[in-house]
Amino acid sequence: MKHASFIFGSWGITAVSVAVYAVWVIRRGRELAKHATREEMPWT
Amino acid sequence: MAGQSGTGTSATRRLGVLVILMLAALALCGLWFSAEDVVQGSTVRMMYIHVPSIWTAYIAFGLTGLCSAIYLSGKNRSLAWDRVAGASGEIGVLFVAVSLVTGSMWGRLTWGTYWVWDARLTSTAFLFITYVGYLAVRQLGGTHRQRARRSSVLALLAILEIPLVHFSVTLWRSLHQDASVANPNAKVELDGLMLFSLFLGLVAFTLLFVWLVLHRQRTMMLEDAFSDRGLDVAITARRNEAGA
Amino acid sequence: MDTVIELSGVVAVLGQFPALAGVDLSVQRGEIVLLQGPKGAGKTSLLRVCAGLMPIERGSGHVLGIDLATNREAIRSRVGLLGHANGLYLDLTVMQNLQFWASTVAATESEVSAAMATMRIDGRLAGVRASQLSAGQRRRCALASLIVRRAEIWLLDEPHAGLDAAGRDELDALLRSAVSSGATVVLASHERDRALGLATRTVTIDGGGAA
Amino acid sequence: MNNTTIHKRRIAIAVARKDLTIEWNSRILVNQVAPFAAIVMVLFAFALDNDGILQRVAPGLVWLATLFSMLVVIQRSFTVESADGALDALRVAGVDMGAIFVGKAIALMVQLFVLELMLVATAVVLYGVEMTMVGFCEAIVTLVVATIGLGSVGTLYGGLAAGARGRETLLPLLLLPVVAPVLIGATRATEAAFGSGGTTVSEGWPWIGLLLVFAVLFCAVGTVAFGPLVDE
Repeated sequence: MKHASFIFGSWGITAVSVAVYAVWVIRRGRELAKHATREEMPWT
Repeated sequence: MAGQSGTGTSATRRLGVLVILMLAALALCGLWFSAEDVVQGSTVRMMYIHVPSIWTAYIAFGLTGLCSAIYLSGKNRSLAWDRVAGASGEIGVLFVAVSLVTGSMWGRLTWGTYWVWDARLTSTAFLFITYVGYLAVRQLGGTHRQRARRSSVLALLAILEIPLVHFSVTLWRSLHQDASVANPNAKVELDGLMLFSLFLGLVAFTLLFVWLVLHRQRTMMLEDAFSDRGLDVAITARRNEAGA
Repeated sequence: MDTVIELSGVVAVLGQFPALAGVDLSVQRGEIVLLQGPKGAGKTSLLRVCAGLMPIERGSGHVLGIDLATNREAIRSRVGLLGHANGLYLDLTVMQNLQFWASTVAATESEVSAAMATMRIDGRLAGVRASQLSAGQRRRCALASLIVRRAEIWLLDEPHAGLDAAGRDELDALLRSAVSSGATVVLASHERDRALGLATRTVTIDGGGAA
Repeated sequence: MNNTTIHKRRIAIAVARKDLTIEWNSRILVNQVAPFAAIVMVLFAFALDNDGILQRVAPGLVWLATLFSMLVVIQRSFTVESADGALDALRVAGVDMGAIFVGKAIALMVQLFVLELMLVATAVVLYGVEMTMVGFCEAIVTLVVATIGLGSVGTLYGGLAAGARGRETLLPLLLLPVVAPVLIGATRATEAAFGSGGTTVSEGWPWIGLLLVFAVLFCAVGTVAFGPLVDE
């Protein structure tokens, strides 16, 4: 494929940025949830 | 494995799996099965990731504005609306940043330079800076209600400002190629599978956005609850200090 | 007698810090109430809550019959808060400061001269820039602006700070004459002895709660 | 109702007069901001070092210098309020925030207008700009309309940044993206007025329309939004 580095690069940048953000949110949520009570987590 | 230990529920987990499957399908369709464009060649494959990113950013900023308006107009002024607005704004900044980067890479291939001063690119850069400012104002401190009121007003100002900036930048300079799908005279002619890939991308990214907002606003709820609880602890401490 | 300030269980926060952790307070018209307690006890925050400037997180309160939780903005035009800062424009003269306040509430020229007379501001002092005044002169200028604004309750935070002995006695006399002409005064001080002679009642506050 | 309108107008006038009196007493604009703006114009000339280019870009330089100086003037406008807790005092007194906004915005507009006149004069002298009579009128209209927009939006965001103590760096971040339409519109209109790069005077009027939309919009919005942004 022509321009493969640019094409895969742009897909890669998008994937990595979103993945890093998602992992950060999930981990932070788990960390905080460890110390939270049921009332503070109305979605459970 | 996660059980009830995080910000997930069975619904978000099912949504998450669906999003991952759709993104995998998008990668297959966009990078492998779909044909190359007559004019743009292989670079059209960048569209399937770039267009959904900027689409998601617009949805995100729209949701930020909507929730801010609901927060300010509601009688009881529920902080939940402010948290959704904040979560959505943060995710919007992420996606607009990503689409600026992929957009300039796409530009390098089609125009030969990473940056051209065309209307859409420039006003997207302004969009990015505006919402970075919005996030900075959310970090200013004060009570949750102060944060909520300040940032909601700012979000509504941004909604007002963006069309104005876009309009003036468009007047200033307009050389960009027209939007691919909306304009029949566009250089890109999409066949069936290419169109399918693009719409698959739009749907997948929208669901990804929903999943991210759900999780992020729940973490924000926990952050707020913890600082409130910190308040309870501090009140007790002050009372004890008074008794001593 | 009629109650002008009525607080119960008020909690107020500064950032994430609970400056008030459940305060009860009741003040009658015409009183000079001294809030007494160590530095950082929450006196300033209590005054700011009474002025409708700081939102209350929990508890309930009324000032001049107005609910602090729902309508604190309405209180503001009827009380005067004098904090550590005097609220003066330093690049304006005393007279220009007072005239500015007068024009915001449509006070007449004669009301301004009356306020200046009460606070013993003469023609020479009136022409001096606020940045060149002594601490006591600034305080007098600020109190004069409270009269011009027609404040019904005076909330004074450490009004004696930075004044010499003569200045303090003078301030006490000025406050007594203000009360006799219809004002209610709540003042905060961490110097127990200084304000005792002035006050008609003392409330002790510590650790963000009034006892 | 009519009574409150009169009341608000009186407060707005009092605030504007107060801010201008402060400037008259302290001469910050004349003694510090104006020399700063002038030296920026001279530095542009050093940096570009070409008469042709200077004439071509003179309108843009005038407005860039205006924007940078405006940041200083806005910060000064709110330092005056917070130096001795005067804005707090106004808030305690329940003075209408919308009226304070209008007053402070008017004072800022007057100061900016003076500054811009000086900058345009500097450009005419230093960069060798030549104007026709119609061009001169157009330049004046541009200055007035752009200044109304800048003054209102500057006061609005200045109040927000001032409410957050010790965060002065926030003001440029929030304000500069918002005033982009003014920079674009005012520069193009001034180019037409100056005749830079072969533009004709008639090309300027649509840009003045853009400036007008901006000015009307932010005057209206600022009056409503200033209170919630500044209040605790």
